[in-house]
Amino acid sequence: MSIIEILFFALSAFAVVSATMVLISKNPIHSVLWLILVFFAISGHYILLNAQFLAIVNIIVYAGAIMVLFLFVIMLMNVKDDNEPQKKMIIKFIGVLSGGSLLTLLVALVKQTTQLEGKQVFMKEGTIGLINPLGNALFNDYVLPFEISSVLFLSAMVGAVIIGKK
Amino acid sequence: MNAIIVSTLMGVIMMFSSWLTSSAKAQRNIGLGGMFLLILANLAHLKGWWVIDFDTKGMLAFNPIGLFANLTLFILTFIYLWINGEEIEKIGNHTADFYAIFFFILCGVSILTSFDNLLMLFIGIEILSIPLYILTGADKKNLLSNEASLKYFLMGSFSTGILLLGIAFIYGATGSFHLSIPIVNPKTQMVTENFLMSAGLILLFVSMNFKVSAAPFHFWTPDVYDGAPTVFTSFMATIVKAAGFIAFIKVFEMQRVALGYSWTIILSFVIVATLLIGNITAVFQRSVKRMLAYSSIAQAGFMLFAIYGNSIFNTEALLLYIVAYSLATIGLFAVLVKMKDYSFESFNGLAKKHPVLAFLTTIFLFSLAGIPLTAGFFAKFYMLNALFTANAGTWLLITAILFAAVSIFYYFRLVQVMYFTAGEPAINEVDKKYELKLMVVAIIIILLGVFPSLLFNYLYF
Amino acid sequence: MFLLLFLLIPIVAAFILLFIKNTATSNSISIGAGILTLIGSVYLILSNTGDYDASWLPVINSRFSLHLDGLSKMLILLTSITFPAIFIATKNNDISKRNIFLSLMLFTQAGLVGVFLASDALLFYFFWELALIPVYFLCSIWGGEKRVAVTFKFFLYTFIGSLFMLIGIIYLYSNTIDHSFAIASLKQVSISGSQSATVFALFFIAFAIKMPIFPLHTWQPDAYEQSPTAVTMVLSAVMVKMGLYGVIRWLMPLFPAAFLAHSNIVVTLSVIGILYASFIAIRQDDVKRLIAYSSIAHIGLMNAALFAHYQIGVQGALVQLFSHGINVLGLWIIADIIEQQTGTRSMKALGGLAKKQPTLAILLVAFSFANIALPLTNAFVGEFLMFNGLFQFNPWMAALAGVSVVLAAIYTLNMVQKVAYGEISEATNKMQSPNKNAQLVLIVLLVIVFFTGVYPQPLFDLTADTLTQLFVK
Amino acid sequence: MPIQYYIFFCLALFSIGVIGVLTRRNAIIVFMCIELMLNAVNLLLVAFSKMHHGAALQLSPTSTAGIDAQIFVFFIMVVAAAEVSVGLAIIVMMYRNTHSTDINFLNRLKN
Amino acid sequence: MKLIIGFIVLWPLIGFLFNGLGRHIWSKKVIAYKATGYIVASFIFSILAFLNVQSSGAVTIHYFDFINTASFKIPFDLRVDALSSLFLLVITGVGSLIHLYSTAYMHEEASHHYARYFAYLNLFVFSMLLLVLGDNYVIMFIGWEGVGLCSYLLIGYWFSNATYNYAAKKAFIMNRIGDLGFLLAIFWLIVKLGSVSYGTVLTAESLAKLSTTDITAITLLLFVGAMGKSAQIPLYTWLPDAMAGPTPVSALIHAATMVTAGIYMITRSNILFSASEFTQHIIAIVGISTALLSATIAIKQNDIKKVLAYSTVSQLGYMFLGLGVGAYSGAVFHVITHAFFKALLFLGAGSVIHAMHHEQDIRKMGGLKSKLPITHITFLIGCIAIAGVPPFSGFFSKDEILAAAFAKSPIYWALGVLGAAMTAFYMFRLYATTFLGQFRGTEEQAHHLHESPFAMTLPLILLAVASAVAGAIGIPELMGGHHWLSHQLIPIVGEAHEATLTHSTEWALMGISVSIAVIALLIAVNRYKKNTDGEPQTALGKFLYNKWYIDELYETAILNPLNKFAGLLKDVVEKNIIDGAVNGTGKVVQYSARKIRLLQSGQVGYYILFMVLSIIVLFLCWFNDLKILSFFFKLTHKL
Repeated sequence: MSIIEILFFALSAFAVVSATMVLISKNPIHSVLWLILVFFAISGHYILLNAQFLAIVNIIVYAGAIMVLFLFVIMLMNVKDDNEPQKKMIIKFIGVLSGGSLLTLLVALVKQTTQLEGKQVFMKEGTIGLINPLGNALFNDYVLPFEISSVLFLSAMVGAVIIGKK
Repeated sequence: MNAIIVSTLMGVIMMFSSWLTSSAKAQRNIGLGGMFLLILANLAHLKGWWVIDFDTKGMLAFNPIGLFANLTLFILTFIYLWINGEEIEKIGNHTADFYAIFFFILCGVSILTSFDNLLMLFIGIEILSIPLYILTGADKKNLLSNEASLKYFLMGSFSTGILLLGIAFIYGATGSFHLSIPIVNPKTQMVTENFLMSAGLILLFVSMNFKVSAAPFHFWTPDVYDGAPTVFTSFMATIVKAAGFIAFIKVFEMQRVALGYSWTIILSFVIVATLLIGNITAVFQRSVKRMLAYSSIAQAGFMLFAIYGNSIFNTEALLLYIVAYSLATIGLFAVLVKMKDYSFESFNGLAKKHPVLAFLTTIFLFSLAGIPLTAGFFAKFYMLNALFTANAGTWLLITAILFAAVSIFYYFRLVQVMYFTAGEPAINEVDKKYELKLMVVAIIIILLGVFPSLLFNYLYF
Repeated sequence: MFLLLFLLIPIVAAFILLFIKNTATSNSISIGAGILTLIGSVYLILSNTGDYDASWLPVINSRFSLHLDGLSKMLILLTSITFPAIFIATKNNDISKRNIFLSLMLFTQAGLVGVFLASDALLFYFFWELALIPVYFLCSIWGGEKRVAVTFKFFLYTFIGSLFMLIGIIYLYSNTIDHSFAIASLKQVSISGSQSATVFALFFIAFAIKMPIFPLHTWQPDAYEQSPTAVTMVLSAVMVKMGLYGVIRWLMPLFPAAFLAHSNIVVTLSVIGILYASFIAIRQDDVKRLIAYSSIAHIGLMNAALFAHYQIGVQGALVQLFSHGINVLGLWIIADIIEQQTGTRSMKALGGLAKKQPTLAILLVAFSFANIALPLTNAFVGEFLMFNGLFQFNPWMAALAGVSVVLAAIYTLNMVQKVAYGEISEATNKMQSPNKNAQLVLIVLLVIVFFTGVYPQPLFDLTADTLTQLFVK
Repeated sequence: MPIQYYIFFCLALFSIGVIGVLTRRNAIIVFMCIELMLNAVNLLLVAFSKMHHGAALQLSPTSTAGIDAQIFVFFIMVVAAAEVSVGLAIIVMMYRNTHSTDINFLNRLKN
Repeated sequence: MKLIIGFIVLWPLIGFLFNGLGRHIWSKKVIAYKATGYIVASFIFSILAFLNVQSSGAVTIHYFDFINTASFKIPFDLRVDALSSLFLLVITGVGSLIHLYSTAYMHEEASHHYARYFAYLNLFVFSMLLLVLGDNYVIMFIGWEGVGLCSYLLIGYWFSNATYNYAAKKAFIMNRIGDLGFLLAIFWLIVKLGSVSYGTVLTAESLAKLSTTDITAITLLLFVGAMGKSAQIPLYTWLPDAMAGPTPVSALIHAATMVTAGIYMITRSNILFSASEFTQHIIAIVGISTALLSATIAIKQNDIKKVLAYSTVSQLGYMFLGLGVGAYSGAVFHVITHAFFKALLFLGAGSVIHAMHHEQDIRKMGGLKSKLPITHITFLIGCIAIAGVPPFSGFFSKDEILAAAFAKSPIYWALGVLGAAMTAFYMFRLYATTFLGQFRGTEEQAHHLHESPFAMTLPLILLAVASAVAGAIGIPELMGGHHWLSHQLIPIVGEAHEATLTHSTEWALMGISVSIAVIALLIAVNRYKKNTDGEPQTALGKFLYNKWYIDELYETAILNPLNKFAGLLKDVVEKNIIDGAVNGTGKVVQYSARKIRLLQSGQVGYYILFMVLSIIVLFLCWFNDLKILSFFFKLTHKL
């Protein structure tokens, strides 16, 4: 059992656990914190996969920006853990059931996929995850989507203005 | 390329136009001018007069049909803005921003008509959706509007998640975001099945169905269409939906082969479900607006026929259907906007008070119902024909026409209310100019209803 | 080219009428248009005009092609007799927005003529619907108190039928070699037996609903009862003929095999329908419903004769298409006068017409006897031949259908007795001066009835070519 | 490390997200769960990219195959950011009017 | 010749048009003259035609093609031969007399009704002539239905009276039932022989083409037609009711001419009938039973016209007996003689009624002998003639039939004689109660009693003479005559064959029948000379008085059930089942609409749940596609 595998399983377990905590914790703020932990775990995976850039961006964007935003909003609404009413048990059950069955279905699929057998993920070596090649790719091949995503931001901005303005 | 660039620029200009002038009228005129420019630019690209040459590195691929789709959608948008200009201004004081958003959406549209890479599909869809969440919620003080936008947002982003999972699977199977034509095994005449690929495609299929509001992924449609400000509903139900369909057909006209036979089943399932839910539920609505929402679902069921086969004919059929359906819907919503409330009762005796308006409404309804002499008839006809060329089972056709018959129920209910029920219509004053605009739409519908080839002659340049 | 006139005259007149508020002028315009087409159709029969063909939808290769043969000529003549007759007879009925009413009627006329001329399947379907839609409005706006629901039922019923036909058309179209809707190339289509049976069924349902054939008939009595009589005249004099025309022009040539294969079922259905309708007619108290049911019986007989598919019977049906139109038109006009002047249609309330308005009573009796196919009236010729064909197909069927001859006598004479004879009822007493226009029309019709009854040869000669086309092996 | 492991792990995260969406009533939490789904996809994409990259390296040591997936992940983050900004704006607007973020509260529009 | 025959038919038609269209224009005088004149004209032409036949045999003349299609043709031909020329004479002759009679009898009618009456009468003669002259069954059928129409119109001539209308309707419908049989027979002929012309149908070779079943079926169907027209069991009940019409009408249509159409038709197609033993038996049985049944009924009737009506039915029965036993010429002979004396009797009755101010109940008459001498004498002659007392005409014709019947089977003969006896009885009961004894009517009736005008008495006298001497045309050999009539009819019916009987037997039969008849009439005369029978006491009496309750039987056994059935169809089947199914579909749609829309619960959670579930469903669909697919393909191939 190599160190990588240990790390992998540890991170995965950690991620899954904290993801579950996101669901089951009553207090929204706790959920947010748990989610941030999930993101850290995922970043860990990125590092394992030697996708350093993404790891950083994930920390910065998600854990740093997005989640903070969430926190702000939640706090601004000061949603207490008590004042969030719960769904009926049966609904929850059905939800879990269907989610689980979706999972099993997809897993079964993947298991049956002959093409994936013996495919290995190329851990910790490989340079594509570093900033330099990514930058090249982004500004050569992917410059168009890069530009166009600005449109997305513009519209989001306008939207935020429309919605947010009193 | 022209369309994308011009629309983006126009969007930006509109954003700032509220600094240049505060008069909504001026902003609207700028917007209309921009639309005109956009149409011209796209036409230039279509005819090859003047093309901004840009190496998209295989992100986009422009083909005549896509450009023609652009053209039609732009023209529809132009008509839409031309008719609903004043109404848009009545919602908040964001005219310029709304126009900006329209242009951004059109940018998304022109991406969706020409994407050649799943990344672009994803971005295009997002550019299309995110502004819509905003438009839906544009009527900030109105709880229904809020509710609609929140519902739309949650479900929309959920379907985005599904879409991404699908794309991930496809990537896992093929190692590229470029949708290549699946390799058919010459012996079995079938694609060697890759479950990962198929799963990805199905997930993609699901999210596309969500975008075009096909059952059983339609649930957002009635609520959102109902809650959103009526003007924007009309835009969502027509241009956006159409763009979704074009993307849909672009993805699957090649990839369906990868799914083998099961493709037929899955699609039939969706088609029947859509026709059933759309038509049956529309029968028993109190609000015309909601009825139209369901009818738009039903119409989507018909449009899905185009996905069934993969002949060039289908795309044409789809385009004709889009035009017919969008024109009629824009017209109907334009009438609806003028009503004080959207219940059927409010249309009582409209024929007495506004004969012309009632007559136009009747034409729109006939077109939706697919009565001959209106564009809707040929739209349906071409769709059925497309289904035949894809040699689908007769049972599917018969189901289709039975539901078409059901649709008569609710479309004619409105006609009956307008013509045969006495009463005072709850309608705001409608000026001649407005009626004239609608009449133009009606005339186009009739014209296409007698000579649908008018539209198609442009496809064979 | 000349054929286009029959479409253009009514349409143009209809458009003009939309802008004319004055009742008198709109009357004269409509009548003028009607007479014009009548003259035209007479000329059409005497001369031999060719077909008309123009490009329509190049994309799907559907052409605007009109084909003219004896049958079309006869039915166009019938149409062009019917409409002016109606316009003149119902001239003085008080109808709100008369100009709109008339223009819709003229649109219907155009649609009907189109149906009888079109030789391109898609065009046929087009006119088929075009004829239906104005009627929807006519009935729902100017009809009786249950009009909206009833008319909607009628519309939906026929519309579903025609949708089935549309499927059939597309089915054939997609199997044609040269991808065309022309009847000629549809004939070439080669599809398996079961398929052709399906398509046959698709077409037949449309026609059966239109005729109507038992058990698809329930829209008809209600529609006849509820719609304004002028429209009812169109419906039963000409419109039901669309179904039979469809059978002759499309069903017979396109699916010869399936046609014969199903003749047993269809004939049985028709005969059941004949008896069924006749029995119900016996118990009717409402004049209009009575005529409606009797018309179902007659149509059923024609359909049976067509599907029995013996030359003699088909010949009879061809003639009967015309004769039945004339007779039933006469009956409706009389029924209309009575309703207009007495304000009731219930036979219980009527009576003594012969005392109050002898002329009308005589006309009523005459048309009633034409309705029960008394010899030397036009209906006799047709029914005689049709029964003949049916008898060759299956004597028992003929015998069963023949019972309707007696039943027809029963209900028709019931009507005559209750309406015309007996003492003057107070409803009848309300009648004022006889309606001269209507009586003039009726007399003209009566002349046609007896002329074609005594000397039907012209009709035979007219439809000879159609018959030979149908039975050429 | 076999790819299946990654796939299963990501699918697990994804499904947890789905379950969250299905079971929670607080709009914000629901939205967070959606974000969780997106992250699962991200990780899956990266895993795939590394898989393909590894396969490509066998053939040519200089290949950059699989980089597009990482770019894609980058774009997903971009879009997610935009979505969050809009989404939170909408939720806030909602909260302004109803003083609640309970999605079960959204039932004026129905049937 | 073409013109002559054409005009025989055309004159009455012209008369019809003239009176029908000009009914408001002309004065009664003009109408009367014209109407009668046209018939007389056609009578004269008929004589010409008759003479022509005598001199140069039968002629068939083609006028135009009634129906001429690719598959077959029906020419409009008229044929004058021995048979039709005889009928021509009877129809036009009796017809013109009755027209003459009517001019006076109907004189109280308003002028346009007067015109209407004569128009109908002329139309009737027209159709009757068409029936007789037609050269094929279709034209016969045209006339056949035409006379039915006229009888309908004339029975319901006083249209404001509901019961009269009912009688008219009954007559027409019962005739229609018969006509249906006739029609089917025609179709059968067309199918088998491809033609309906006598020239081709009634020949040995076409007979050879037909199987026995064909012949039996055809003849039976034809006989059904005859039943309707000639009022045989079971379709006879209309005739007594038909007396609702004016008396001359009863005389012309319901005694002399129309009702004999059946006999004409069967005689005309005797070749077919002779070929089918079975049918002949049926005819004979039906004929004789009708004769007896109606005779018994006639005994107890008190309405003068009803008695005559039932006697007509009974006499028709005799004729059919004759046909059944193959004595065609005898039947025709009886038709002719019967035409004379029955017309005479009816007209006599008419003049009585006319004198009694439309009183028809014989119990209120009596002792009219002195008041109405001419009527009385002529009526008496009529009675004697019908009773079959030599040497009056009835004797010869009836006797010929009876002889033939005996030759066939003695039972027929015995029953026939019984019937003859009854005939004699009820006729003289009628005579006695009407003319003998003393007057039982009201005072003012008695006061107004007077002999009818000349226009009415003249026909009586002429007919009386005719019925007295008409027997001359058929005096059998054994009386030294040479039976002119049967020689006449040889071209139609072939050699008459009652030569099977020896002269002695014939004499014996004759003697028996005559004596029985005479006895019967004597009994009747002195029983009813003084008194009349009031309401019948005996059960049998009631039974007969109520006409064997046949009408009631039909009412309960046929009419009511049919009515109920129709009602069932109208109110249950149509409303609930068929239309119910149609509306049901609509209801189903609306119901499911109401249910399905609840799916749209408004809860995002549910929506997303549904989405997830349907994703799973899609995956499942796709997993085992092959199963589902095969199912769908089956479906597809079915359709």
